[in-house]
Amino acid sequence: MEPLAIADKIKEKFPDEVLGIKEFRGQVAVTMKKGRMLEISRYLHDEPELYFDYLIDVCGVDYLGKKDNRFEVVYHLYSIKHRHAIRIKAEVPENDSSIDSVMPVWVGANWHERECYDMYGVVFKGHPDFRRILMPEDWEGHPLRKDYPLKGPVKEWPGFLDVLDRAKRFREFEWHE
Amino acid sequence: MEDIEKTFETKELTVSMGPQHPATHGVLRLVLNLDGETVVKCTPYVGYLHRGIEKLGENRTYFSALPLSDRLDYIASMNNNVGYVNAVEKLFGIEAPERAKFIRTMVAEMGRISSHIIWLGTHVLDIGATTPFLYAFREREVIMDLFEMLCGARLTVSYPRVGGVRNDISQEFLDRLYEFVLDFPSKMDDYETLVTENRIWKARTVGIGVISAEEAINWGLTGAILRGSGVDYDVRKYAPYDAYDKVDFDVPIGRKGDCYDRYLVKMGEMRQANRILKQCIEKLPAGPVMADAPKFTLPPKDMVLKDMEHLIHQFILITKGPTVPEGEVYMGTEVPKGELGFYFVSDGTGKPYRMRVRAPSFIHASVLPRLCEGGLIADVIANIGTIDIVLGECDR
Amino acid sequence: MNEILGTIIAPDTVDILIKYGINILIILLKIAAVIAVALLHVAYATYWERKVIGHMQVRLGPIEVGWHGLLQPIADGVKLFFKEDIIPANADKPLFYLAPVIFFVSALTSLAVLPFFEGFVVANINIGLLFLFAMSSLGAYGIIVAGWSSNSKYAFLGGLRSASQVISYEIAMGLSLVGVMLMAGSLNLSDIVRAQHQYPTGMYAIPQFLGFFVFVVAAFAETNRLPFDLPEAESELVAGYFTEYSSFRFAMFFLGEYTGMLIMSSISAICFLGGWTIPKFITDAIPFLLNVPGIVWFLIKVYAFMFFYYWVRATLPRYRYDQLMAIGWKILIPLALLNIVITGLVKILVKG
Amino acid sequence: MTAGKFIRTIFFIEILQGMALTLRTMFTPAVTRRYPKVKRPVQPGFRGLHALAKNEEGKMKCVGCGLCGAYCPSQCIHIYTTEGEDHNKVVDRYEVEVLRCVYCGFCVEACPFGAISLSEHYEYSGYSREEFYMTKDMLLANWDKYFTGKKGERYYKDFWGPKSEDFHGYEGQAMFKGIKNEK
Repeated sequence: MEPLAIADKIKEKFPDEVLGIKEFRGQVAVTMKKGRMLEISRYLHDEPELYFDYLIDVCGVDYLGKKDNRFEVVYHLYSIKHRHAIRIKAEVPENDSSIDSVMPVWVGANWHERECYDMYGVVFKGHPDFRRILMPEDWEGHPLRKDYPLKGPVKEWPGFLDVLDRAKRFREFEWHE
Repeated sequence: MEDIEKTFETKELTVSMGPQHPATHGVLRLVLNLDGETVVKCTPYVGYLHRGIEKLGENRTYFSALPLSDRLDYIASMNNNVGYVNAVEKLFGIEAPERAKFIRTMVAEMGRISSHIIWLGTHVLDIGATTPFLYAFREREVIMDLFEMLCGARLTVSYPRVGGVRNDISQEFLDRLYEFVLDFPSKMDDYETLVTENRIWKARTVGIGVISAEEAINWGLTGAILRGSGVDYDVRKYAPYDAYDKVDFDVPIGRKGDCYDRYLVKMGEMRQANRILKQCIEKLPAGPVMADAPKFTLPPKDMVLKDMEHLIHQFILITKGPTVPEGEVYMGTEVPKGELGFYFVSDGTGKPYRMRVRAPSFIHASVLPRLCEGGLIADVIANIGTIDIVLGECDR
Repeated sequence: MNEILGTIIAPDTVDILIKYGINILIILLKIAAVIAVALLHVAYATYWERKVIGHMQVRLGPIEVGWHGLLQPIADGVKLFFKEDIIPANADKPLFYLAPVIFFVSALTSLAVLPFFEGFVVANINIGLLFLFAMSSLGAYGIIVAGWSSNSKYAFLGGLRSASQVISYEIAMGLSLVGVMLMAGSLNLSDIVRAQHQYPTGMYAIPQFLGFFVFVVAAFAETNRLPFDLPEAESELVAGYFTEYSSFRFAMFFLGEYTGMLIMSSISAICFLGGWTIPKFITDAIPFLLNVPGIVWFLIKVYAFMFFYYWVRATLPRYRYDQLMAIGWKILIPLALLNIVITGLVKILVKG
Repeated sequence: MTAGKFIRTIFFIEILQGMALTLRTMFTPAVTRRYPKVKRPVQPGFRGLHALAKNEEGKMKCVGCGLCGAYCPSQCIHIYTTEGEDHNKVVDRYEVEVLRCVYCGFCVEACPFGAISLSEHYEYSGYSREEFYMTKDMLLANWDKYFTGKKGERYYKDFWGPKSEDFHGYEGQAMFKGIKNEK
């Protein structure tokens, strides 16, 4: 199916959810409300004409100061059977930054969602193993947010201070007592 | 039996495998809960190599961010470069000239061979055979030398450019590459003699880490793992980029989805890559290697000081970056590990507003618990080897 | 001397004492010679292994220290003995000290019963073969204790693997040698060699091919060599039971392991390949070979077997733990039993 | 199991084939390069240690435009300029943090004058980080060290224009010409 036809089909099915459809370089993005994301993804996966069995990627984008809803969670979908692709974007406001996890539909979303949380602080409801993935568990802040400084926070991470401290102690350590 | 179980209390043994471990290929850490030798639970921990490449990319121009892609999958940096420039070209709406496309295809397949060779060597080394590892490095050395001849660096090449390639190839490079291409199948036969039919190898890999086709797709696996399960999905065939639609090649497919099938698929891919290389050399057309798109590519060096317009372009493109139309683009390319995708959101400036790297190793590492649980410790090693992850790409 | 001693104790006793004294002195000299020569061989076995495997893997192997790296084993030894001896903080220290000693001593003790050439054996005992089994089983204690006392999970797993592996393959190896015992009618190793010399083919490897096969496989497993090197499977368990060892304690494990290889090669040379003799039909054809000393033939056989060890290591991958056990119990032991039955039947039929 | 397969299994045919291969390899020459003794010649255009080019009069070519610093992906080039007599730009300091450099060669591409170049030198070591903070003088000294003589000149020339120098004709381009000893 042509990408625009797919977008129309989605709009037909969920007229209230679709906020906009945009085409650029032959790729179509459908912007959604975040509320019924799980339902939509189940539809996209199960509808035989669409059959998006392969979730390429889930990622977040931070539109700080550019859009009303600060975050967007972007899903790239592909159907290996029909060889067509679509991009679904769910808008997530900053004050209620939670969205349904699509793990019941695509297991592969597992680490992508964890990473999205790690990097942007978007919470995925219903994720079975929800914690940080790339950053240390006790890290403060979400590094890919636009207001996060490029060279890292001023405050050192406690884990690093701990390592420094231990290195200092071991320097004084006598190996043969 | 029950009495015995009541008398002796058994406990699971928790072993932290990695980040420093000979078989975890970098800094992957697996926490294994063992019941005897059986793995009950396997939890991967990643992020030890997290360098924030996405954040760095958002703070550099589209041109300057290219060397960052070298550092994703540092074993096949050429393929990452090709993926990166293809995505950026798609965003810019420009196209590389024919000759550059062929050269890119050529070097990408060289990168594929060199990456698969390392995969073969380390995978077999993990299973215990040391010799194929060194044979494999003998051939990799040839490719590394060729890369050096091509662009002056062996590992982090940064060779392709947005709109073409950095420099034209030399005749010596082409001749030596062709010699390598003619010679390589016999080297492949050597590896296969040592490994493919070996009963110990088969005992270690047949039926290990089985994943069905539906499940593999659902997990989002790509590359040899997906094809080993019998799914005919290859970005080079499905959405051809560069010159892949002009060369003739097959996509090897497995059947059972176990370690052995994945091994066979990768070996087949190496032979196919060799075939593509041969065709690329023979069909290589004449012509420019950089696109004629002055707004998006650096002007030719010798014109910069002669021509005012070129000088202005040089300054603007380097300091501010190109003026990119607003929009967003996802472009996937087939790298040795799977599908490497770049997703760019452009806000009209010379720097990407969002640069997302869809790294195959990241997804492949997430499937490890699914493959390992219920098996033995030795199977964990076989599985890590077969999914062929590079932590630089996984952690970004 | 006799007179002076004779005034203190009876002259007969003096004679006896001197006789025993000389005997003990000879034995001590033999022991010294065997240990010195064996350890030198072990050191150069490592050099040879690295060289052979290096060339099989299109590299050079050791080449920098001395002419073609000939002094490499000595440099390694010096390095190992001068390295810092690190003991993990939570290790069980007495056992940690003891483990390499057990392993090394049990390996060296086995050398006592090996006849290197006609008449040269430190202890010519009647149960030579049994003694060898006993000693190699004792070596397993060294491994288990090392794995346990290191207080490390990798070492512990390696120790456990090794214990079960050595015990299982001990049985297969013992059974594989029963055929030899039946044919030779003795457990004394020198007698086995002599009996072999009388036999038409001159080597038991030919009539006992089944036993020889089982023995070779079991020997690989006993010495923890590829394809059965699971206790120290590098990619799984880092270094297995000696992960935590360093310095000369590590060197003792290392030497013990290579001594074990030397012993296994010697047993195969003695029990299956005719020891210091060569088959009669060869010497009949080329009488000149009778002048070659027996030790040369013995060493040639031992080194051929060692080369086989290296060769296999350069070629094969590693088995998995459960597969290893399955091979031991389901293939090797039945094969060895079959061999015993066939050997016994043939012997009864031929004699009867 | 067919008979052939059975025979292969009990006689270890595939293992024997492998062992034959390793034995055969034992008698082929090793491919090892004994590195500190035998050095591999680097290919022309190798991206090694930085050098600042001098012109024929022995003066630094750099005019301090700062393009290299702006283009550098690892941002390891620092240039400080002041206004000299008759309003010329004077490069006071030109510094490269070599330990941060990723040797992508982008600075060479950015420079309109060919003032910065990467040499063939790749073995450098030192005891402190300061030794690898290359100042202007050190970079100019590198030029004298690695770019003098015929080889250096040719190397510089090859490397200077990594882009296609000539847009007008493609006669000299590398093409497949067939190979004599095709198997």
